[in-house]
Amino acid sequence: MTRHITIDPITRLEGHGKIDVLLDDHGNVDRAYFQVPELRGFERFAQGRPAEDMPQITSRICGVCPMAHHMASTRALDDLYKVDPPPAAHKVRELLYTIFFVEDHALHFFYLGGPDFVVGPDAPKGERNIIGVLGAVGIETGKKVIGMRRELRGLMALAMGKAIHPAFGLPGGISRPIAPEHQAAFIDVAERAVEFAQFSLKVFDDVVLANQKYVEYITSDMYTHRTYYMGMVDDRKKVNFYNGVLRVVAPDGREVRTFPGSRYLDHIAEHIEPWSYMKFSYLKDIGWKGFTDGPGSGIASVAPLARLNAAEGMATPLAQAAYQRFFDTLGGKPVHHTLANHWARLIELLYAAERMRELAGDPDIVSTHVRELPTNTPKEGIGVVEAPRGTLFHHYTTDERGVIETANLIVATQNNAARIALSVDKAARCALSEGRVDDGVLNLIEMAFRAYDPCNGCATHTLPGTMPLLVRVYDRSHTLIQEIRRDPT
Amino acid sequence: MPALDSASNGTPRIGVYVCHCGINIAHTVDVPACAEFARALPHVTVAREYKFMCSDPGQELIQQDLRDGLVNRVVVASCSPLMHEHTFRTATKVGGGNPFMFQMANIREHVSWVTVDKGMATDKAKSLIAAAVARISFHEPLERTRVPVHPDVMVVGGGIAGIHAALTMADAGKKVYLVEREPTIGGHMAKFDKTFPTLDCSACILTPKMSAVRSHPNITLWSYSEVSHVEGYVGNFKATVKRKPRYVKEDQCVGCLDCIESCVYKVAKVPDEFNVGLSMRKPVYVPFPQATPLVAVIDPETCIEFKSHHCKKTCVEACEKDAIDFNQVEEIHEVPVGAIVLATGFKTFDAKRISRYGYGKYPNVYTSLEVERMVNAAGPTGGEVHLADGAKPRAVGIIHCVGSRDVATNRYCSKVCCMYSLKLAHLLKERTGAEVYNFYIDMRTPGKGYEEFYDRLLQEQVHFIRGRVAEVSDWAMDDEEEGRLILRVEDTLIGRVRRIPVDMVVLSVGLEAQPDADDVRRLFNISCSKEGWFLERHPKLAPVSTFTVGIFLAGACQGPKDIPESVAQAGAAAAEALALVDRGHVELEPNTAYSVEELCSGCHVCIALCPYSAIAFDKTKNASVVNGALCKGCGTCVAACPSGALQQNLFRDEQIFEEIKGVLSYV
Amino acid sequence: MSEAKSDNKRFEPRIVAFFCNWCTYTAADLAGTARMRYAANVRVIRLMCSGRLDPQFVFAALRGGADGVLIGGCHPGDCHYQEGNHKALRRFVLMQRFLTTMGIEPERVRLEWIAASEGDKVQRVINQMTEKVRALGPLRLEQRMLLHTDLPEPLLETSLEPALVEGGRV
Amino acid sequence: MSKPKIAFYWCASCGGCEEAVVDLNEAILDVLAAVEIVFWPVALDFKRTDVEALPDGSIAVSFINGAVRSSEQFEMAEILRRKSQLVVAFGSCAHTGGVPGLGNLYTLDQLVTTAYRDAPSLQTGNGTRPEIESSVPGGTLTLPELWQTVKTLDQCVAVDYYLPGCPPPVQLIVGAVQAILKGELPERGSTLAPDKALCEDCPRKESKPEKLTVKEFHRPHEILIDPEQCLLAQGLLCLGPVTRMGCEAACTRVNMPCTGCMGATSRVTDFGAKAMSAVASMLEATEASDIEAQLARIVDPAGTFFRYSLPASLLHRHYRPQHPEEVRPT
Repeated sequence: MTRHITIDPITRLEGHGKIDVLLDDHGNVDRAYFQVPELRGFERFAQGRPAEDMPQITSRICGVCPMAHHMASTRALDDLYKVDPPPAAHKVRELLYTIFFVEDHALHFFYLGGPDFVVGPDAPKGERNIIGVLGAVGIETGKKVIGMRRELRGLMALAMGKAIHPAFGLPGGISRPIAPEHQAAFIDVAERAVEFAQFSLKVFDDVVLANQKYVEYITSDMYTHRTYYMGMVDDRKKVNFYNGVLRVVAPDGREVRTFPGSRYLDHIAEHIEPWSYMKFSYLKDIGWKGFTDGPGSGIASVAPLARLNAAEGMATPLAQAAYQRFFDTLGGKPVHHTLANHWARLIELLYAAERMRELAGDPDIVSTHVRELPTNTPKEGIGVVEAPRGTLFHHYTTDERGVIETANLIVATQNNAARIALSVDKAARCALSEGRVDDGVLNLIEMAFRAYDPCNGCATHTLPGTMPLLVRVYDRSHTLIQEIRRDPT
Repeated sequence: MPALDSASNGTPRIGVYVCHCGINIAHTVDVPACAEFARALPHVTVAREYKFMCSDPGQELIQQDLRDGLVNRVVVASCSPLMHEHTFRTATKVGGGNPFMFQMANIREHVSWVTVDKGMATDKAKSLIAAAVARISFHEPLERTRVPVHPDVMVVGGGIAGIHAALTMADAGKKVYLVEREPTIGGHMAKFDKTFPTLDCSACILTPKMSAVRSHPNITLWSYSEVSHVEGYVGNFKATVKRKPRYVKEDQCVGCLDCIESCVYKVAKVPDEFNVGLSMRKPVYVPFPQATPLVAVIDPETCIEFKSHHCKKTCVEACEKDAIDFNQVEEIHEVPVGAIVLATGFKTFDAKRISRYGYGKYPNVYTSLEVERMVNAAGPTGGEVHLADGAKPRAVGIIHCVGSRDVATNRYCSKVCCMYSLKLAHLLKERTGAEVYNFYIDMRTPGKGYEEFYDRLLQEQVHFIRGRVAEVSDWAMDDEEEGRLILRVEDTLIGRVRRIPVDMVVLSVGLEAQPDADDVRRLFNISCSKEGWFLERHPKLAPVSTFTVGIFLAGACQGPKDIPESVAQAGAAAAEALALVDRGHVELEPNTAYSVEELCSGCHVCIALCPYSAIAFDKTKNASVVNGALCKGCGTCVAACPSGALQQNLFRDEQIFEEIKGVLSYV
Repeated sequence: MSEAKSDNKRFEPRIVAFFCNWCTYTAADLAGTARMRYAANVRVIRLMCSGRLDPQFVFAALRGGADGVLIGGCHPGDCHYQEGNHKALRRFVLMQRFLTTMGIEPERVRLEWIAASEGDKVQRVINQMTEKVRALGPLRLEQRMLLHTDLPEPLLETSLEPALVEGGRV
Repeated sequence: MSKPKIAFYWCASCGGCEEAVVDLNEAILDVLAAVEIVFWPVALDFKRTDVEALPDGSIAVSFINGAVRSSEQFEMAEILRRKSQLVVAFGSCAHTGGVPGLGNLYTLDQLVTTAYRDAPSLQTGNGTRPEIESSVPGGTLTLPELWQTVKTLDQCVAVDYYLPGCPPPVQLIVGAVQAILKGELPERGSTLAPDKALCEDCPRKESKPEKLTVKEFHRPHEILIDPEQCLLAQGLLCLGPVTRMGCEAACTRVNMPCTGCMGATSRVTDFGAKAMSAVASMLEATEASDIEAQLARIVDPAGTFFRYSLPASLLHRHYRPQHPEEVRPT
């Protein structure tokens, strides 16, 4: 008999996702589908808006990573007006961007992804949340996490007006320099951010790596895919979030291409499935070969694990050491284990903190020369940055007044969408058999999903929302024979 | 602000009173149906219909309902608020209500008079009633603010109308500023010889009034002056007057005219404006012997001293009073006045505009005004009427309606031409014995003794030919016509075209608004009719008032008038102005803007918008504040106020929103 | 029952007018005194000055069921309050650009300078506008907002765009 | 007595409002101590069934963020309305439609076409689009139906209070929660923020000229912006005068014009209409041609004045022109 399982939504995830699992007559998984159910159409209603408003408009695509969109958009404006911001402006932007990374990666580890490990995948679901984490790591640690986040976001608000939906990016620079009297605060917080990053890595060591069962999860085939990996690297091929070229490595780890973001259309294409509003990115020249991995498939992955795989190392000492240990532990590059993303994320957290410390101390940070006025007539601009969840592209064309005519946005989770779909399908196949369905099993599938920290809010520029998680098992005559509810989370 | 209610006025009890206005409304609007409709509207406790709401019994209906406590808000559906709003507000007040708990629905001017279809007219009337009812629930009691009125008044224009108005008010003990742009007062009337129909001498009746003005202790006469700016509002205008330099000290000159005698110009070479160019004057001159003030003027355009600075200045030597002052400069006077009477008069039609009558082409074609001067004993010819070559005319043709009743020039009738043409016909015949032909379209002689005058002319054997003259030419067809002017005309009484040879043609030019009437109108912030005449507040009921309270109209600036009418209207204007300033105060409409200070963020958007600088930012209150006395209630600042902190009495946002809902609540 | 109403094929537009007290409202009175006949579709709301006109009033009228809005003020230079009409013009120009963006035909919202003496212009403008709006057809803003999910997209729209069937959802 | 029950829910939002709640930081621990959260999808695993099981009106307050664009969101909003004594519209999207509300400038079909047909990164020739129902081997997959236009929360269910902002400022959230706990709420329908415009709070207020007029409009990228002077006085389109205060002038503090996310004060019906009225009034030009020229420098009235409030505007959405032949009697 045929069964149709719907897992909706996947919990503790920014934005809304939905999984449909089709079982064959024996109750084994025929195919699991990862769906994103909504659309907002930013690309369309961007049309007619003045380009300089895009950093603030597109940040509304996602309130979790507004900074990533704000920054990609601002970079696109630099390119649109062909104006190069003063060095100080670049540094301030990168400083705030690294602060955002520290804050965002921490949020995921402690609030969203973390619970799977810190509290445990098969812990009672009522505890698999931030409060559970606080329970596990102790309220003091919890306060430390919260306090760190508060300070980081305080600095963002100080420099950008608001941490959520900032207002400071302009073509050719930023709206206001950092006041000299504030630099001390940046330096001070940066110092503690580095400690905090190391502390987080230690939590991961103690709670996850020290636990053989978790390590098996991480390395198990259930959570493994051999795909291409893409990430931004600086001129020394080290991971960079704000500025650099895109590097792609093959499943066997060799570099297959390196290109500037402005050439993305030559290398990246999108595929549409009728059953999801999410578009699936893939490597253009290899082409779309369906939901399958390996060197023959154009599916490429982004986000922390992909960035580490795609780079030759980290640009800061402590992060570089952690980077080494990561690959040594997991058997060399590239690492194909999806759950390793959690660890990779913490290594990036450390890098971001260290980079933040470098920039915070830089005298240029308080320079008042933070803007070049655009003089060229705008026509087309492309901006690319690494968002916490992967590579993010903003591409605008405008009329001579700088009013948007077309906008194309490819966001991190879209670049990961195909591999996420693979992971979900595989996890479902392994987790479900003979139609045995329970909450623990469902969470195993969700873990495959959460590891990417996917933000579907971004992915389809969708309106995140939730629907009840409902698992219904029907017989041929479509009469319900089994139902498991789990309501919106 | 109270939304629905204010302490003094419990929940709304609305009385709706629909007026038939005789049949003016009732013949197209189903009045009973409107009352029925109104009765069903929310908060309406009384809905009545009545033949004439503005009549006493009509107003009594309202007052009684108010007294009986049946209603506390009043809606009258009748004519335009510009017509009777005041009437009904007063009625509401008399009935014990607040005059501003009243709203009017204009179902006459805006409905019954402009709509053909009864059904649609009724629907429209209902929606206007619905709007008034919807809005009035949001009215609150208001008080008119009283501001003191400045007792002094100003009259602009020193023609007979201005003179009469000035004298009337001065005699009433008011200080009057009389401003005249010419060097002398007197206007057109001073140019006339006789006046119709009595044929008494113009000068004889005018000059006493002119000297009365000159000598009146309450009148400040500013001749050769113009009003350049007016600001303020009813009771409190501030008028700026520019006094052009006449280069003769007014207080020194005794009018001996020695300066003119002794002018280096032995003969006059400058065309004389007063004699409409029929004679010459010198650079230093007085317009005419009875000029008031009798003070010489030097015309810098033609005076040698001004041109070359090398004049012997014989005039200066001649003047014992040392009155002549070549360095005189323009003076500016700024005076506060409570009311202003405009009596700026008219201009005559430019006969050149109708080329077929040959004015300016044939020397013996004259305008009526030129002939007025010619027949005037004090005129350029000493009352002698002769042709360009000095000969006496044997026949004269007077063409009526030149520049009047003519789609090509002015559609309107200039009203005075028929009568003055008769007068000129009489005078010409008297002075020359010539045959006089009047060419008219219709003879219009209503008025006391006018028709009789017409009869008299008929008996005097003056010829009357009904028909508009086609052309005046010197193209002779026979010896009789040789060397004369031939008028070709269709005599519509006998129905054939005639050629009438004459020696002199008089063009009875019509009256037109002053060329600068439009500037003057803006200066005093009033309106003009299509033809350019100043617009009265109401053609019948407020003929000397304007839409700007405190500005009144006298004489021909409001439309063509003869002397008796101008004088009568001047008296009326004077009376209205006196009534205003004598009261000592005016009550201002309360429809002013106000600031809800606790809502104002101090954005300063409103301040620059106010044309009257009525808004200022008050640092202590930390809000923009409106000065109610300066605010004239345009509401521009209210529309602009970005946080809705500014509102306008009687035009608050919610009141207008309700009115919008109302007009859209179609039946 | 009027002829116009009995003829149910004919669409009678609803037009709300905002006239300034000193020029246009007076002109409308003059048109009345002169018994000039014109279309009954326009309902006049009196403001002291066109400068009082807040674009909110125009939107409220359209939202409330008006098919058109007519604004009347004094000719430039004639404003009883010096330059209220300039301010009205500035607001009007900006508002028109927005309305166009919103797909509302510019002919539906009209600004006219009408002097106190121009009763005939009141007649002409109102007749013209009534015909123009009649030709454009009903606006029916409220119905086309689909504020209530069960409200079907008006036929008017589906006839333009197939995508809009089924209770305003795709 | 038991703690008051609180629910948080997101309809069509970007997640920023959720982050804003997380930004309460330590304070959230106090809130957690004072109330019982019965529902908060993004952070806690409580269930819809739990909510449905509650008696009607048993939730003290539901904070709902995000606009409404699908029937699912509408359903959930209705359930929470039924279960709650108070519903608070949380953030710009629930309050006035928010940035996604700009979608109302286009039809849903246009939004879809642009994303799934016109994007340059799509491989050509593939006519595939997301479908409400699509059959795949072994079954049928469904996607939710989207509404034609973005709705504000109060266009779908009755709303008791509004917490404005994109996202709502933390201090206002704290204030609201405290007001609720102390039972010191203002009149129903109120917006839980000061009822004055932003200028009141703006550090540049003192720099305003007595008579504030604009000779020429500028866009932020066109000029070097003086960090002290009133932005309007510099010709920048700052909407502070129209916008409700409460954000502590976040944007003008960093030298950028206010874009109006807090919405209007209680006396204004249509934010954008009022904004246009104020801005146009400030212009110095009096000649028609100058007026046109200056206003042409405001390149995008819709996006500028209705950035966050198009669905709440009296006009709500884009209307395609009608054609005479479509006219039928009303």
